[in-house]
Amino acid sequence: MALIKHPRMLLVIIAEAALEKQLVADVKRLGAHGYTVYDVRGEGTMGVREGAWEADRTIEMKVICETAVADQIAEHVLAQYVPHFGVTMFFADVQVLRPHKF
Amino acid sequence: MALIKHPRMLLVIIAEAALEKQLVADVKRLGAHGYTVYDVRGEGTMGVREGAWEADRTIEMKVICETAVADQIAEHVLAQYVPHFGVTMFFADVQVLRPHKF
Amino acid sequence: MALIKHPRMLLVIIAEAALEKQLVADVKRLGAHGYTVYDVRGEGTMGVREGAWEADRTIEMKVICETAVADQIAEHVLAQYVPHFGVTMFFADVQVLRPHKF
Amino acid sequence: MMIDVVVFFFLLGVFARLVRSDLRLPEALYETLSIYLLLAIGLKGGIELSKQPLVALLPQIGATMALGLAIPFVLYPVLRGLRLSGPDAASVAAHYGSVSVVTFAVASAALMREGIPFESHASLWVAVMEAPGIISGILLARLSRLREVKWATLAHEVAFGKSVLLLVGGLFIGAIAGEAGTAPIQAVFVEPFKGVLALFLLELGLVAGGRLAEVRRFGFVVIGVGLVVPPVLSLAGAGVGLMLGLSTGGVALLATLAASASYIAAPTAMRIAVPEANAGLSITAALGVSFPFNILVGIPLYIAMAQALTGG
Amino acid sequence: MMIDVVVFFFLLGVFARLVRSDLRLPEALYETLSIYLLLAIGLKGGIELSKQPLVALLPQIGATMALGLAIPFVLYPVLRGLRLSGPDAASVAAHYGSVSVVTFAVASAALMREGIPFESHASLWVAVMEAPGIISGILLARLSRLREVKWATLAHEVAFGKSVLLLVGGLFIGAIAGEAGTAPIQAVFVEPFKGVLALFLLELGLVAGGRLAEVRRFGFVVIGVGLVVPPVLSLAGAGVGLMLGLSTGGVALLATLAASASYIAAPTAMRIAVPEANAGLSITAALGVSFPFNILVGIPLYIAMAQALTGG
Amino acid sequence: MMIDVVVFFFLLGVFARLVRSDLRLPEALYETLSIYLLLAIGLKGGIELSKQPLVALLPQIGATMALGLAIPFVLYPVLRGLRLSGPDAASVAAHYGSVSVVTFAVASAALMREGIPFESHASLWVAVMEAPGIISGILLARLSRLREVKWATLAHEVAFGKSVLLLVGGLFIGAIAGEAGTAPIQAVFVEPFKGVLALFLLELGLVAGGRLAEVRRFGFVVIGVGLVVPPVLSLAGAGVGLMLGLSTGGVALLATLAASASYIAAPTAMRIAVPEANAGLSITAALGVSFPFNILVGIPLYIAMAQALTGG
Ligand SMILES: Nc1ncnc2c1ncn2[C@@H]1O[C@H](COP(=O)(O)O)[C@@H](O)[C@H]1O
Ligand SMILES: Nc1ncnc2c1ncn2[C@@H]1O[C@H](COP(=O)(O)O)[C@@H](O)[C@H]1O
Ligand SMILES: Nc1ncnc2c1ncn2[C@@H]1O[C@H](COP(=O)(O)O)[C@@H](O)[C@H]1O
Ligand code: NA
Ligand code: NA
Ligand code: NA
Repeated sequence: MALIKHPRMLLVIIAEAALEKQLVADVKRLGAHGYTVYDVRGEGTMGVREGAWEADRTIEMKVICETAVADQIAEHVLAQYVPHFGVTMFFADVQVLRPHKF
Repeated sequence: MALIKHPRMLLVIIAEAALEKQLVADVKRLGAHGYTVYDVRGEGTMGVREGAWEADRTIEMKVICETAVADQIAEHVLAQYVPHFGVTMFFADVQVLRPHKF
Repeated sequence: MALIKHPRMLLVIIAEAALEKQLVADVKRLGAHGYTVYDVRGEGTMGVREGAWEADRTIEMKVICETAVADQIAEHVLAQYVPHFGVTMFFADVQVLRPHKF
Repeated sequence: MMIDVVVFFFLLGVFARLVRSDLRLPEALYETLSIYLLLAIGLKGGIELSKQPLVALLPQIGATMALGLAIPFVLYPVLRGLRLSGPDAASVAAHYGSVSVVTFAVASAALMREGIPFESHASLWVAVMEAPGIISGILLARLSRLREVKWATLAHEVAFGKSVLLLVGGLFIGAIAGEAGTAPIQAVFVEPFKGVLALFLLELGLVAGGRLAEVRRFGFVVIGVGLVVPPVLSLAGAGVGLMLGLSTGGVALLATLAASASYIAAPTAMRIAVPEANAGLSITAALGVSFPFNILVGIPLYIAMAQALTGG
Repeated sequence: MMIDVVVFFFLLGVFARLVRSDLRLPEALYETLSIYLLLAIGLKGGIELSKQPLVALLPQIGATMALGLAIPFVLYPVLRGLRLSGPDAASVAAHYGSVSVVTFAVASAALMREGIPFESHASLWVAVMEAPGIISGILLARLSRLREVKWATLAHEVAFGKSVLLLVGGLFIGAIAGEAGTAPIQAVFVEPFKGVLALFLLELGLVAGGRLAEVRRFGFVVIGVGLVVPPVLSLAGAGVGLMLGLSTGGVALLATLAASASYIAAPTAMRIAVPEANAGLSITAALGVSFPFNILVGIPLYIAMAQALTGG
Repeated sequence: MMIDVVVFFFLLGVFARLVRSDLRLPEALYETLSIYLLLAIGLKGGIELSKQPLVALLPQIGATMALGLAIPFVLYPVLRGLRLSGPDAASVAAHYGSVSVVTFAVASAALMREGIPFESHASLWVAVMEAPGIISGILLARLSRLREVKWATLAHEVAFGKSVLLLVGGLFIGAIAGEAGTAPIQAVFVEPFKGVLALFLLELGLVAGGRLAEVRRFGFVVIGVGLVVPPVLSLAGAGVGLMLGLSTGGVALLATLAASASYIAAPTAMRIAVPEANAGLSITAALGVSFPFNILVGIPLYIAMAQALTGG
């Protein structure tokens, strides 16, 4: 019954769908072993985004990785995309069972 | 490399899709600066909800905000919707980089 | 204003869509009172999964429950599905307001 | 062939659910089909409206609207007598006060197949009868609770809700553009209509099949209400049809509309307006019992009744 | 024009993938198209069934079913000989034991274009041949592992899985409603068939194009299997067709069905039933190699062979 | 009937937004409709191309391409003069340099309804004019910033982006398969065209209606640009049409293409290539102001102008 849990960082990036391709390339380049994406809608400082059509779509990306990797990705996103794109990011502490995987 | 992370609360509300419009108005009125919504399916005490048609759809809403705001939203949802609607809520501690944004 | 929050475990399982039916049966059998599912896309050690067609779809399942239940589900998934299927799992500590519900 | 082919698609859907098949229609398809059907029905009625003076139709508009408004007030006390709570009774009453667009479409198809003529502007009645029953239902729920009603919001939700908007929008476009103006879009909105209806019935069969388990849960009340209310209401519909001097087919259609229960507009509206009502109860009666009853048994019955009543 | 226009849509899809275009079809569209094709093919066969006594078709049903059941047992030892693991060999064998509905549709279109007649109930064979190969494949996987098989669950999954259910459901509806009964829905289920097939081939081109990278990864085995197995199996199919005394077109279709590999029902079923098998291997052979081979090269070949064999 | 019926669907969509209806079209439907329209327009042009020697069309290809390339260079300084930032001016210029496929379709429908003939291969111009304006716009943005341009990536994005790929893919398929080869898919890609266009306009009405609030936010600039730019550019388009010796309808179509602003390809491309530009500004001008202006007022105007200029 003794599951050993290992701490990892969950980085969540909510961003304009136009960035998906670049974000995927970025997180892989910066050391993440995987990512999960899905389509969302919402509202923030850049206004309502309903996702009814191409340029209005928003995605949410989850990356589970080491804190250092998460930090690097976040820094890159902050520098590269936040100035001109609608982007929301947050970190959460999570635990995983297979540490080598993340 | 020193990213400064600021604690915030993530409030997640899983609810019947009929509530989406009202929840959006509520979270904005109660002080959230943004929200993210997407369509889910699932099961709980109110039975299976597959989302195959209008009245059977479920949404999940994420709000990142200060703890006080999250508490107020949660209290409102608890009082207003929980008695008659299928609603699941939970809080998680997260960290953000741009504290003014949330 | 004194909302009492109770700690619970959030277990997130990202897996091939072919497993959805079995995972639903599993989590209910192992003691979860509910679950939430949605469709995602992503990449991991098993390669890119874009969800363009049936066998390429991925789902994400969220279960909020007691730690013991989460552990049991995780152990079952680890033993039963991880050897042959693309599966990612993580745990996060969350708080709920209605402890009897989860 | 007694049964219309589209009904078989409904049965296929129910069957798939009963044998626990993994067959599902994507939600986007469900939405697309219902948008299509509402627009197409509206357009069809509008094209016919373009051919006749609207003023001559005012009595029909008034009478069908009154019928929709009245039904819940008649049903409510009966349902209360069956020990339904106030909100539940009001919600069920609202579902039957409103109408089912698909049941209407199946009935028109049956009439056309059997060569029984009916008023070409019949879909105007559908558009008119969608909302009133819902309004009455909400009113009943509020009266029984002495809660304040946000009438402005409510009127807005009902008048500009997706289904009324599409039906009325289609009516307007059809009425303004007329037969000639709509000719280029008939390859989409007219010819495929029945095929699309078949697909939608497949989906409704899947949904209705899923509700059969609920029928057991809610027990006799739901079965009783779902089976008895439609034929009774069909009498009221037929009566109004006779009063208006409608054709045989018209009487049958109005009987069908009265007998049919909404499962698109009503559930959504009632969920917000009367949240205390058990949504499963109404939808199970409307979609799990009355809808199959109407398309399998009711429609032939209402047509026979209309023939008997009009001597047609 | 040698090549059917629908094949160009497949090539456009492959091209889009190779040049890394951002073209994607929404998943709901993919599901909708496949539901449509299965229903439409079933209906078509059913309408023809309504015109002839079912009993006369029993030999065909028996023989095609036996063919589907037999194919995996023949392929399995060969694939094992190619050093595929037990589960992998069983899974690949199951894919080729089952059939590809779209390959069938492309072959029928080719026959129609070339004016070669074939049995009007041919889609009955598709419905019959969908499941048996999958069952044999699972059986082989289990025998090689001495693991217990949940036959009840398995039979259920296969018989009521979405593709068999839609094909057989369409067959039933077509057979009961007949030509006249289905007339009003033909504007949806008959006339647009080839156009919808074109869209589906665009999507399959996108998917197959995405698998070309995998072809390189799996190497020679996948290419060899994907190119050699179809023509060999087509001989078996043609043989059964001759034995049954089918028309030239019928022999060509049965050759095509035998040669085709499933990429809808089989991958889903095998993923659950034989999880140890590498899903990428089977699908790459079936969809990345054999499917393009069949629609580009195989079908003309099988037609020529059928003509030679039947002297037609 | 002056106004084409499809325009009413646009107005219905705008109305629904203005009254805050809950009407939404599923995103999968939006994507499906735009894939369909692009493919169908391409196919139509391709079928016509199959009937004539391509070489004779080279002057038209060259001239329309040059027109698309030139427009942003003319607009940019004017927009800068209106106090738009460099990136904003470049982005708006790119939107007007490219074209709107739906505006083109509405204009062709209007010509057909009024019986004014035009070049049957006109959709070739659409395919040719989609990309150049975007490239010029990006070039302008980079020149004004001295930032390095990744031309390889950019060329790839534009040439193999979904809309150009579908248009050109359709052109190729139509040109290769020809009238006879595409006959079996015309029930999907030809007859339903206008009905599908109507549905797409309903969706665009919803989107454009949602941008009306933005019009107020951006104020006079957006209204001025959105209303003045199209008629001015239509002159340039008509001029090129005259130079090429096109028919009356051809001149009207080229005027319309020049006057129209892209809201599918351009926003996506500019968002990535010129992220500093305010995406809301361009799309509001293009879709919130110029698109409704063109389909309601502009197209009749451009047709009248073409008739005056060609004496047709
Ligand atoms: N406080 C918030 N909580 C949750 N989601 C948010 C929040 N703020 C923004 N978002 C999401 O992030 C997207 C981009 O945010 P923004 O850049 O603020 O417009 C929005 O469209 C929302 O989906
Ligand atoms: N324990 C749980 N874990 C995750 N999601 C849940 C849980 N319980 C309920 N849900 C979700 O919340 C929705 C409403 O819950 P309920 O009110 O319990 O029916 C369900 O349809 C599920 O999507
Ligand atoms: N590090 C990660 N972060 C987020 N999601 C992941 C990660 N690794 C894998 N996934 C998701 O889990 C699915 C299965 O993972 P895998 O078994 O590694 O192929 C992938 O398709 C992704 O959607
Ligand atoms: Na009714
Ligand atoms: Na086969
Ligand atoms: Na232009």
